[in-house]
Amino acid sequence: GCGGSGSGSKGQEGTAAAVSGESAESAAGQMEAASDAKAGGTLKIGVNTECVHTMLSFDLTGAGVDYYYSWPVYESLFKPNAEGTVDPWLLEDYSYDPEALTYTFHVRKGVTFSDGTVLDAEAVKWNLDHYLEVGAKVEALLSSIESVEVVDEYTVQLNLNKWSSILPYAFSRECGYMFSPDFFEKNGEEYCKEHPCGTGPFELTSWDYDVSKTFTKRDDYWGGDVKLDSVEYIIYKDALVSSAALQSGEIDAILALNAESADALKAYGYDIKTCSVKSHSYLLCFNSLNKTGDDPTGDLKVRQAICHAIDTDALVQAVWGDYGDVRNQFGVGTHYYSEDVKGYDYDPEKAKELLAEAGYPDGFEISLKTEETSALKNAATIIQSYLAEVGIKVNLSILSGADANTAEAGWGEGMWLHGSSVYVSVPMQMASMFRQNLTGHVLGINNLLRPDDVEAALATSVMAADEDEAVKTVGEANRLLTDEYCIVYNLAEVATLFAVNDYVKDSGIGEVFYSVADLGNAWLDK
Amino acid sequence: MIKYVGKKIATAAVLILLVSFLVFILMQRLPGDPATIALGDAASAEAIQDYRNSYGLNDPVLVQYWNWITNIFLRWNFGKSILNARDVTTYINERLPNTISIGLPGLVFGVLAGIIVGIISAVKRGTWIDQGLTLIVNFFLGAPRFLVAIFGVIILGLQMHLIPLQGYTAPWVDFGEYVHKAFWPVVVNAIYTTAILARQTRSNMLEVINQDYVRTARANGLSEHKIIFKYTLKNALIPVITIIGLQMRNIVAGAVIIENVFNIPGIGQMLVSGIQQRDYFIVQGCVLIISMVTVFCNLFVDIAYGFIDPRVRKSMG
Amino acid sequence: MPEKLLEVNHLRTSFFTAEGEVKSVSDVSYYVNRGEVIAIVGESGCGKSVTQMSVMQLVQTPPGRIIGGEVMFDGKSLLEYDAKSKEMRAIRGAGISMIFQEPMTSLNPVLTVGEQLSDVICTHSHLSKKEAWKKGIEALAAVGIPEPEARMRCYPFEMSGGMRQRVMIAISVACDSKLIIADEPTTALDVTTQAQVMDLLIDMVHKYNKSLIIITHNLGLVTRYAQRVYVMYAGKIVESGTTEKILTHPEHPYTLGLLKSVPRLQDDKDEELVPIMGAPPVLSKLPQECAFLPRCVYACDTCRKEKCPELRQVGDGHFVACHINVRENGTGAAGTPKASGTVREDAGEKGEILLKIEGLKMHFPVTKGVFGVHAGTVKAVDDISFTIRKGETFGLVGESGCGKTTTGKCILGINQPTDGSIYYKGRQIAGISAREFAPYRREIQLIFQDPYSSLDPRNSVYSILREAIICDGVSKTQKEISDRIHELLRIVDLDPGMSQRFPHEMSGGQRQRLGIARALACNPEVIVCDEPVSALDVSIQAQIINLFKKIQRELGITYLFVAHDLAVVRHISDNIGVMYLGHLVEVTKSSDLYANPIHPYTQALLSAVPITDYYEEQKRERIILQGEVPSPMNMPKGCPFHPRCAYATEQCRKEVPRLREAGGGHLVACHCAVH
Amino acid sequence: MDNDFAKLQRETRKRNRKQALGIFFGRGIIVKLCTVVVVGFIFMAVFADWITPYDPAAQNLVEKLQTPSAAHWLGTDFLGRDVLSRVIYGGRVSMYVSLLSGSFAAVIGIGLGLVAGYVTGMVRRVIMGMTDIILSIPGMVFTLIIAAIMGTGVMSLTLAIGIGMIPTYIRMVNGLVLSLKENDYIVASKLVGRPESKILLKHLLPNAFPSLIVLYTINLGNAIMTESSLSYLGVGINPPTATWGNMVSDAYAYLLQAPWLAMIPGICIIILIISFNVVGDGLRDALDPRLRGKL
Ligand SMILES: Nc1ncnc2c1ncn2[C@@H]1O[C@H](COP(=O)(O)OP(=O)(O)OP(=O)(O)O)[C@@H](O)[C@H]1O
Ligand SMILES: Nc1ncnc2c1ncn2[C@@H]1O[C@H](COP(=O)(O)OP(=O)(O)OP(=O)(O)O)[C@@H](O)[C@H]1O
Ligand SMILES: [Mg+2]
Ligand SMILES: [Mg+2]
Repeated sequence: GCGGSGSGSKGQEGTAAAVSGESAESAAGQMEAASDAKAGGTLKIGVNTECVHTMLSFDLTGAGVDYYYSWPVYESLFKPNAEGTVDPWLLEDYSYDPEALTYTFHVRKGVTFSDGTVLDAEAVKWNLDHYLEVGAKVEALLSSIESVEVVDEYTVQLNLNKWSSILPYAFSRECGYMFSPDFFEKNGEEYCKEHPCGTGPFELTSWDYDVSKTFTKRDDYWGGDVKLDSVEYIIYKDALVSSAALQSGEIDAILALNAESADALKAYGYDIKTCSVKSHSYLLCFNSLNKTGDDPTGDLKVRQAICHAIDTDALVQAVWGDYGDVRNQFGVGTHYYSEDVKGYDYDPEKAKELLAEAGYPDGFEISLKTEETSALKNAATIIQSYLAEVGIKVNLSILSGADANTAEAGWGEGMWLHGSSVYVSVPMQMASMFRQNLTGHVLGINNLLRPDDVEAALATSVMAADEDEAVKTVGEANRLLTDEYCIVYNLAEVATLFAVNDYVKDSGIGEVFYSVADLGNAWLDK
Repeated sequence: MIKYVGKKIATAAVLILLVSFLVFILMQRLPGDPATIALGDAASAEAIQDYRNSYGLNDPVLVQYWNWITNIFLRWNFGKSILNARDVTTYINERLPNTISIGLPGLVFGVLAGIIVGIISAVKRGTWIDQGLTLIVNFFLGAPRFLVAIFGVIILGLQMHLIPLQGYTAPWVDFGEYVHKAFWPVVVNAIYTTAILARQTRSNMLEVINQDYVRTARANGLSEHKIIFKYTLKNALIPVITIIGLQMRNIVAGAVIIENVFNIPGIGQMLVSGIQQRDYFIVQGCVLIISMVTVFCNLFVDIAYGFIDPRVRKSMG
Repeated sequence: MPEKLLEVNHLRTSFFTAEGEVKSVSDVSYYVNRGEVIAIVGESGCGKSVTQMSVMQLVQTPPGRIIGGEVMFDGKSLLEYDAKSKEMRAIRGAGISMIFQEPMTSLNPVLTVGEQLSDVICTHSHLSKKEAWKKGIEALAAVGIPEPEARMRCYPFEMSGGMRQRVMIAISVACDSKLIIADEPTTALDVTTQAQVMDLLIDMVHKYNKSLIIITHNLGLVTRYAQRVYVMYAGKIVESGTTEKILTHPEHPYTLGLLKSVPRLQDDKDEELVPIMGAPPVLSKLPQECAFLPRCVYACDTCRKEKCPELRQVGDGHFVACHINVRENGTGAAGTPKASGTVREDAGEKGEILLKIEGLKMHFPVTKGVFGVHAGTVKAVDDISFTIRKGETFGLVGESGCGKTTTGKCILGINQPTDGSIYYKGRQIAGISAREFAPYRREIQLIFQDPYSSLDPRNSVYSILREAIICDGVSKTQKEISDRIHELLRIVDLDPGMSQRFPHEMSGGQRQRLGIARALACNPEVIVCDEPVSALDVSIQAQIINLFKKIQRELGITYLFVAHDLAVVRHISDNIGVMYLGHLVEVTKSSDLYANPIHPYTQALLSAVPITDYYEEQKRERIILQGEVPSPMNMPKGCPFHPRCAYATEQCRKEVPRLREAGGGHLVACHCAVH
Repeated sequence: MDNDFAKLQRETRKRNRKQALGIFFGRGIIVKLCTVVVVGFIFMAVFADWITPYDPAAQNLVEKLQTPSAAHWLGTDFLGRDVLSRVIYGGRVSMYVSLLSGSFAAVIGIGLGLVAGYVTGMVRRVIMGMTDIILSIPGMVFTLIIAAIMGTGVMSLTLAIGIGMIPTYIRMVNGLVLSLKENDYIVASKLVGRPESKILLKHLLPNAFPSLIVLYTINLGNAIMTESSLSYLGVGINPPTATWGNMVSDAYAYLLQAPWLAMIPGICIIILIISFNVVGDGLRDALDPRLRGKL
């Protein structure tokens, strides 16, 4: 459960509008370009787990795998693009007014749900209202929404109680998935949990728990002819078996590979796709608040020493190979990147000095907990080994499933190696983690320092009137978090890995962002 | 006989009840909160409380147990999965047959192969055939199951294209397909049983083969074939049956690994993820149903005893 | 057709084991004529069974191997066939059949009698399954099994030992073999059943003109049934000849010793038996010289110098392998057959009453099989009373399963009696708690029926005795214990060098003596001796009986001596009680009982005992009991003996007779006996 | 004379010990080999600190996944750690886990089994009832649950595995006691007034020994297997502690690139389990005085 989180930021009117227009055209252009596409066939996709929850969009928890399963059925109001911003998707376009605290959405015409009903303003309002009532992420993302209003048949207006620029980003994920209200009212919630009814190119026709799901194409898809007859998701618990299955042609693509399998497949000549927007970030979190007063990580010098002691380059190379990027702040590779953040270079001598200064010339013992995935486990083992070199003895706990969850929620000492899925918006992500007075199971809620200047910087970035200010304040927040307070240490940003066979064309898998693909256009060249 | 069976069933029922209680208590002792897992990191405290209430997780433990167990025995309702709200009953109904359809042939073939190997090495005792078989048997006693499984997949499946890599089709859906897909999982499952039974059969055969009554049979000029299969094997099998009974509970133990490797939607897979995800009702339900199967199988074994050993049959009346 | 059906020449068989080559059979020659009954006798372990197994090529290989020799059967040379060959299989069963030592274990417990019988018949004929089954029924009928059709469907465990032995005979008769080898056919059976079975076997042999080889250590059987006898010692035939010759004019010192060891019914109580001294040879370390030399009382220089003697003829068909002529020059050394011990006057009225048993009852509820269904009650002991005085021996005899052991166990407090009382030194000890019993624990000891099972296989002689020595709770030093062990071993004539041996490393006789030593270790006043000699061969049996007597003389111990062999009991007891199905049917002085048995059962018992005196045996008239011993679970109404009693009257069928005085302290429980 | 007697005792005792050794090693080359393996592995485990060429946790991220070479006899793993050193240290932990859990289960299980075999009434019913209950839950699942409750340290895993094995001991010992206590030699011991507790220890236990030693060695193997399966299912021992089980399951992901990584500890497991079993059978025979040459 390393769901991402987010909260307010500010989008700029001009940019958003421009982007939206462009993308609507390019979507149409793409469809025409694929004229030599062959129709028919079944795309078989290997995944490693069953849906974490049900397939009812309101219930989705934000686990990566839930998004993969949503590809064929759900579309959201906005869609991430390669630049790291979002375009309208089920909307024709939208506008907003920070002064009046409103967003106006113009719903795309001609979109139907798989039960044949039409997506109109009423449907959007119903969905948003419903989400505001039951959705898991209401607090974190949508708390600024006061009410949703139908203006006309295809226009919806959101009234806010305070300004938030992140709403388009929020609606680019499960919060923005549209579910057929008629279908829901008619069949009830219980039924809908296993029978999604979205606007996507396919509809779920069979669900064999823990084995496979089959999605069959819709003839009335708003985006044009769907080439594939169907898409089948097959679950492989064992990574080796799924690689073997790809090689033998039993499946056409594997989603969310681990780095080891990716390496092996690469060696056999398979193309490993990584999205242009990275999807996971890995953070080493310190118990910087040090409530009990006996955790050495309460000392800034200790935290800095630890950061200096780790050779991040080598670590990232060893754990993720070419699929991971070293990073020292949030938003590397976007326009939020700040030169001012120095980060920590690998310098064990300095680490030792700092430790000595902090009063630990002989090091100390500390715990490091993380979740049971091969990447986190390897990374933690490597950290342990580096810290041993400066005299810090790390006791590792690798926790699985519920243990990890509970441990993270109740994390109270030492360090935590955190893997988090990324939201497209950098300010949204940072604000969701480091602002004061957060509730719920937000990262290190009881353990991380939440200094006032960080709070101020993040608040400003969310309220910022223009992009420059946002960039500046995000940069400042990053500097404070990393250099000044060393609350967390950014290790790496990693793409989700996809292995897709050559003959799978235009699938969009692994192209832009892990939560979206373009299965309506996909076709098989065999 | 009826009295005996009745008594046995009553004991079994009490046993199952006690098992259910033990499992329930064990699950309570597990650290971790299902609500957190179900709702994700970002869930608010209230949401979690609501969730817990809706599943009755905040009731006193004994009340929870009472609700659970009465639901099962009165309505055959095992509750709902905490994670995805599916009926555990449906789950079990879907999956138990799958596990059995892999585990049972595994057990049967394992037993047959084990007995045959045991006979061969007993009859050829001291020769290189015996030594070779003993070595192989010991090898499989020591080889981690998942390694054996995956080596088969890679060598037989990926490289030689003899078996499919994974997957499962129920025999009642398409028998040919089932045979094709279940072959290797069944073999892997059977190997361990084979090894244990071969050891047991060999030593029992050796014990029996020197008995006076075998010598009598030989002295009366009966053929070697008859001596081994009629005058030795039946006697040697009696202690082996106990082992078979004990192996029943391991059908599922094997399933935990095998189902993981071969993507077989069985009860073992469900159990492991259930334990890891703290899906109380899934785990409790699965363990209970498995225990029921085990207890039932042992009942069956007891009766099977009677068919092989007339001394027991007589006393059952 | 040659006269000799089976002729074995220079047969040699060895076992190649870790301790070396065990020469079980070294150069044995013998023959059997058609229609003849011969016997092979010899001490336990001398190679009797292996010889016969070699003939049938049933020796376990490895470790055994037939090294040489020739076996001619009906004109065929058997050793030329492979052990697993078709020819050999055809001989087995059809040509030669074998009845094995233990009927309990020689039948397959999970197959019905009918299956086993018809399997054999099918193998040796061209009959169909159905016909074979029919023939099986006839065979069972022929050996006198009632309701043969029903019995065909029975499993061996549902039959008594005697019936099982009959089934074995039926099998060998059914396959129509020319020669039957009966390997100790009756050791496991009690005297009356033994007599029944042997008579039947001989009948069959005569009726179908078969030949028979009886292997036994019971010389009484030989006397009664065999025409010729071979005496084996240490893998060799040491003497052979007609039964009369061997039994009346033995030439070999071993044969002589064997005969002297046998207790006789006529002997007086205090007559010492003369056992063969020393231990049987170890077959893996046979000396060059005569193997009997170390135990031979006649041994002279020739024996020590010369190689092992060959068989030489000493009379008409009488051969012996001995350098010396025992009859002429061997009278010297241990001489007279009956060296009499100290004769004591009748102990009868002397000492005070030590044990008094009154109305003792022991009923076992029987639960069947593994499932514990109540199936009835075994009245193992049903209302018996007797008294034993200090320093006296009370003998308890009776068929197997009549409740002798159970009586003993009640006295020892191992079983809690259902009813009745046991007074020890005037105090009631029946049914008291373990704690109350504790003070008497040491004083009453038991010698177990089966010495082997009563010795922990993982304890050495030393620790077994040590456990008994420290039992009285008085602390002793290591040296005191060690001294006492040494002394005990000396008393029972065991070599102190054996103190670190384990039970399995000792011979049956040695184990039995160890059991006695353990019983003595606590300085008991009473010892319950439960068939202490039933499992032994005659010479060892003699040693032990002498030992008992010696200990009683020296230490004044009181015995309750349980056995089913009357000759043995007679040799040791002052008073004897005869039990039948949990009832005491006759109690009297030992001399009186043998001279004047009153109860029909006692009479039958006495007459069933085969005796070694050749001429006497020929003259003897025997009472053969009809029918099987009833199961103690459903006892017949009235007198328990009436279904087998020739004199049974209407009264016997209704009324249980009580013990009544029949003159001179002679008690009998019989309605008819008094007249 | 008494001196002689004492001397004789000593000498024959010595002879008995010698014979036991003779029987053990007289069983053929395989027993000798397996003894060497067990002793060798134990030696390796005890002296791991001296004989390993590298620190088992020392990483060299540049030199990862190397094939065997002069510097690294068995190559390096995915974090550049020396496989040979890890195999040696892994053996230490694996054997520690297996010996400790096996012994723990043996001590508790045998104790409870003896009690349940000797007493009647409530105590017996409770013990055997618990045993039946646990024995009707699949062993692996029970251990998995216990492991999940106890957490993932070496110690708690050892305990979890041990607890899972207890019922098998109870069952076996109880059965043995019930049949052994019918033996005459137990009665004989009672007749000379031995207290029950002494009889349990001096007669029942030694006679139950052959079956127990076989069960014990089987369980040693089972413990190693269980540990490895638990690692595969993600409930194993935490890094950097190497065990053969978690080495196999960690290397599992690299099976296609570096099969030897999984094979080496895998083969160690197999060899050790075979050796345990063979040595167990040998011990069983050697400790049985009945096999020491017949008279
Ligand atoms: N399988 C075997 N391995 C080694 N030695 C054996 C084997 N079978 C028999 N012997 C030895 O051969 C010798 C003769 O045994 P055999 O059974 O013929 O004795 P026996 O005269 O029939 O004695 P008993 O009266 O006790 O039946 C014995 O010393 C015995 O120890
Ligand atoms: N514990 C018991 N439970 C049930 N039946 C028993 C028990 N002990 C003895 N019996 C039965 O009591 C009867 C008498 O047995 P007991 O052992 O006293 O006979 P025995 O005269 O010593 O015979 P043997 O000469 O064969 O030793 C037998 O039928 C036996 O089966
Ligand atoms: Mg014999
Ligand atoms: Mg008896």
